[in-house]
Amino acid sequence: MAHNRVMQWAVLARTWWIFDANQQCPFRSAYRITTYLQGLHKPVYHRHGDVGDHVVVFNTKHIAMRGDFWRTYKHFHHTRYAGGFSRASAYRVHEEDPTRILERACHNRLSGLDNRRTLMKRLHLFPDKDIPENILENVSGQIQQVQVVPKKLEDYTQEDIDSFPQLFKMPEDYDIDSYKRENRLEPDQHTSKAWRLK
Amino acid sequence: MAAKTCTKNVMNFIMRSPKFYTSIKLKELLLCRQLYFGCLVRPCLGGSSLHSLPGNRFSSAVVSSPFPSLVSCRTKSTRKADIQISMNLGVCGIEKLEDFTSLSDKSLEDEVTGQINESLEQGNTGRLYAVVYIRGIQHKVTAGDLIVVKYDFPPNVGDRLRLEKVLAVGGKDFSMIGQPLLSRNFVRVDATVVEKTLSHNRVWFVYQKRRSFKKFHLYREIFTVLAINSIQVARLPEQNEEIENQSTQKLE
Amino acid sequence: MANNAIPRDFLKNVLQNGMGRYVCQLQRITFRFCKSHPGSRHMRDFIENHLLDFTQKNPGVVVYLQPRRHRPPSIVAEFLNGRRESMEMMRKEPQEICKWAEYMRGRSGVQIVNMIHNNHTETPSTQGIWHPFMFRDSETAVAKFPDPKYSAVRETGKTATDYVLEEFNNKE
Amino acid sequence: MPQNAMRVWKRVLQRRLAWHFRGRKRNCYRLSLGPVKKSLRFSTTIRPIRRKNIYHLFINRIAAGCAQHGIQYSSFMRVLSESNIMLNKNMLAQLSVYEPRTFQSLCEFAKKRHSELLQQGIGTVLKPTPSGIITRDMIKKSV
Amino acid sequence: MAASMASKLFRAGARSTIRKVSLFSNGLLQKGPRRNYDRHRMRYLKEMYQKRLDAGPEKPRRRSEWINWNYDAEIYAFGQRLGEEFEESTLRQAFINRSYVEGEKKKRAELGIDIDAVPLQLDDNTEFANEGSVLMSSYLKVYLRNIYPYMFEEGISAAHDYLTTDEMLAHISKHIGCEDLILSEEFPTSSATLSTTFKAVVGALFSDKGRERAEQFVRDFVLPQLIETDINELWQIVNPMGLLKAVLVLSGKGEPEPRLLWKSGANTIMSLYWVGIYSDKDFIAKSPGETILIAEEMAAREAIKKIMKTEDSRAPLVLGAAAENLKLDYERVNVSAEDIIRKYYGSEDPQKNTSTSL
Repeated sequence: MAHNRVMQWAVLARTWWIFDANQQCPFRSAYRITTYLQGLHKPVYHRHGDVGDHVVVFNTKHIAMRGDFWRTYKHFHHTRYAGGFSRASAYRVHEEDPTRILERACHNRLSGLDNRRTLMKRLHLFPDKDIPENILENVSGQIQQVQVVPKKLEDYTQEDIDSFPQLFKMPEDYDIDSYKRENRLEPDQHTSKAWRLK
Repeated sequence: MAAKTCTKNVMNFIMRSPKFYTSIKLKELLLCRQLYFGCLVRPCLGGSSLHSLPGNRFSSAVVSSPFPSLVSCRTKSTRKADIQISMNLGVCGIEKLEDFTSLSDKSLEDEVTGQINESLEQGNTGRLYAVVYIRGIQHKVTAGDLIVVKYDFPPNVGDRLRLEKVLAVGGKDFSMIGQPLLSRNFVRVDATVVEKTLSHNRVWFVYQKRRSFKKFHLYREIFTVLAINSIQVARLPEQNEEIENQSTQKLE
Repeated sequence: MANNAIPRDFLKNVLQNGMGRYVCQLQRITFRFCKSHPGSRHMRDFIENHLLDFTQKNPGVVVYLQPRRHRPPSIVAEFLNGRRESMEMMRKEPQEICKWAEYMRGRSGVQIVNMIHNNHTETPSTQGIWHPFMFRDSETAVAKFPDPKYSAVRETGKTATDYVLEEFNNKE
Repeated sequence: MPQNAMRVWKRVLQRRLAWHFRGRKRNCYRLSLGPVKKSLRFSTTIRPIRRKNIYHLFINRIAAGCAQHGIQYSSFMRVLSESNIMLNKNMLAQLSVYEPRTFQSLCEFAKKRHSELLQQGIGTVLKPTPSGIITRDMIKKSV
Repeated sequence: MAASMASKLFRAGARSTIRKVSLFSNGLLQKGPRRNYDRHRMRYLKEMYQKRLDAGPEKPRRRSEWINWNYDAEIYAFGQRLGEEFEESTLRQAFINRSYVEGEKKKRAELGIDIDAVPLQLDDNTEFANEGSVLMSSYLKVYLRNIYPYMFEEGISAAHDYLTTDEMLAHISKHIGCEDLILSEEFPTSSATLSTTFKAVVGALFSDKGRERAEQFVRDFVLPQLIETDINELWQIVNPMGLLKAVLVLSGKGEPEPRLLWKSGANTIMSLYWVGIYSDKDFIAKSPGETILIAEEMAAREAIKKIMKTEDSRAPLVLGAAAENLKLDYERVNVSAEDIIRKYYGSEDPQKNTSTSL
């Protein structure tokens, strides 16, 4: 019987996965992460079979939101007391806790499951690259990212920029900095407070 | 009738985009892909649009859309599985076209049959399993198994049967899958009827409140227990051998 | 009945019956009836007409007749696994008594209970049961995670800049 | 038969159906009438639902097995039905768990065949409509 | 509702659709007598039931004490049921135990009948039992050696011992109907008498029908009991790695070298390790485990299974009709693990060797 015991241990083992959330949309990566948390990626899946895996997510600080979701995507909360309703847009929540957005996305996508709480315990979120050593040792596989990580301007080397084909030549005396506006750096000054809190 | 509606459905689907289907070559298809998706399918999570979602596995270098006919007759549960699991695990559509030449080349086929025959001769095929079809239900059986055939099943207790409808046979080295059945010259599944009894008392109770509507039945279903004795596979015909002058099969 | 109100058990086969050879599990059957009471008239009719065919067909089953005064007719079947089951034959025609005798012959004597599975196998898998590491390429075993090679989207497809660069290079 | 006997016997039967309930429903006859009806109704109405749930579980398991080999569930099922392989979902789910090598070979076959069908492109769909079928298009043309 | 249900049960007998046979009296209503329910009877029945409980469980009685019992018919049916034509006399003798014969002699002595004047023709089944057990154990070993040619002798004898324990043979004889037919003093019959009776039946068949038929009988009734168990579990290997090293080195291959293949959840309670065993760079076997040591030991067992060709995907036992044209080589002797270890580890005592290289 020892062989059966050991084989069962292997079949129903809880493996550890790691997911790089750098430049990834939190919502679509949440779909993928929750699939692994529930164990839907295993042929031995069953709702009450508790065959889900652990997922370690890092770089949650560098998630990318589409359009101006940072400003318009709201996290709603109600303390269930009168006047306890409050909302905060994504960038405020992100400043306060960089892992909150992805965690909440996964939590919502596990709605309706009675073992949601245990599944959420198996989600380990880290704002940036450094992950505690003992957790990193457990990892045995990597989940593929949801989106292509775009190449930033800094990533291009100088010759790439020079050798990139130009559609037209800029006149020598053209002053590039002129188009800059003064208040471009401050976040959403131009929107009224009321609209922001809508 | 179903076939009719299905084909009509297909026709409508195509008729709505006449421009697309005039003379088409692979290259052109590529360029007007946007047109294809734009006009045909609402940007919801419909079947074919599933493939057009950014970041999925479909690359524009490949003909991305499966047949519209497939799209129109995909059931809800299939679509749900596609979205819930296949797309979430990132296997939407096909990454790159696999080289399907191996499907039709004969030499590969002979090589496989040669290997199977060789392992049969040496007798190290090991334990075989089979998928058999009895009274409308498919069972996966190996030697030494018990299966239950529900409702009335003519054979009597103690009879030795040969299960004829075998859909697939497999072992640790090979698996043979019939389209839809495997020929009886090469596969033999033996079983004996071990028991013919009635099930326990099952309840059928229907009740509607305040409608004086109440029906109650207790019934017992007849079922038969089959014990699977053995699964045997015979030599497959090599390319050179003709099937007609097949020597007397040991399975006959 | 509701599932959790009644006992449930797996499908059983007495002494691997049928694997070696099939042995009829009905060991003994006793027909109890009253000689005079009208209630047993069907049983008496069965005994006169049909019992002999039953005994000829099943030499391995010992048949006893037990006349009892003023008692309802009934069948008692004793099986090889030692269990004994009785069944009342009140108001049953001879044909139906034949049917129930035949039913007792076909049974394996195991108590009839709700079946959990409708099949039973000692070796469910011939190729080895699936496990999480079965289809992973062995490179990932030695890889040091997190590794951008495994996390990047494999099939990205051509973006607009790729088209532009391609056209540009073709022109040169 | 005096009334009392039937009364006693009814309670014995009821007890058989309500022994596993919680609280007074288990002991008091009058209180257990409703729950017993409910439990018997449940055990009848659940049968089709259970079959549906199990059916979906099979689909999930097959999709998970296919995903491991890199093919989408719908393409896999389409190719199997196209090439006349009549293994039903129960069997495919069992193969994906208990006979992973067979399932792997099915997936590889499905990928190749699916690519072949794609490569054939839309040609097969443009075959002339089988006789005996009238489409709206034909009517429009004839008018 | 229960009333309607109850009444429905009474009328249920008549209606029976083709597929579904509606309830007959057997199911729900095992106990309720149908005809009369008057109040005093109910109280009377309760009273009797209580008395029965106070009196305690019934004394176990032999089946022959009931009225519907006929020994000749039972003996005849026993032979017919198993599909064997026994001689009436040899079969009767097979069921007579020595304790029964002594009991008869004692009774005659008490009654003052002179024993040698009126000879007691009863002779017991001991020599049948001996013949039967010899035939059975030899056939089992020969069968297992031919079916598993690469298995070590110890494994074969372990499987044979499992099949010929008293409990197993008692279980088999009980389920082919010997228990009621046994004539012996002690009741309820112990597993020893049951197993000797089974051996005696095999011996009787051997003397009636010859060796071939008796062997077929053993193959059809004793060997199928191996289906439930895993044959490798029957033989407890104390030091699998040591045995594996001996086997590999003697067969010319390199030493077994365990390698860690996969690792998951190393720092958690549910840690999983897959360890594979290689001998000069080619893979032999692998196995999972909770810790590296367990995985390595299980991998060694898997490797031995592979060498003995009794891994889980081995061919099933050839039983029943398929075994008719089975040709068994009776002189075949399998390799014994004992000699391998003695040869490899020299004179040192093999079991003590605990060197498990990691």
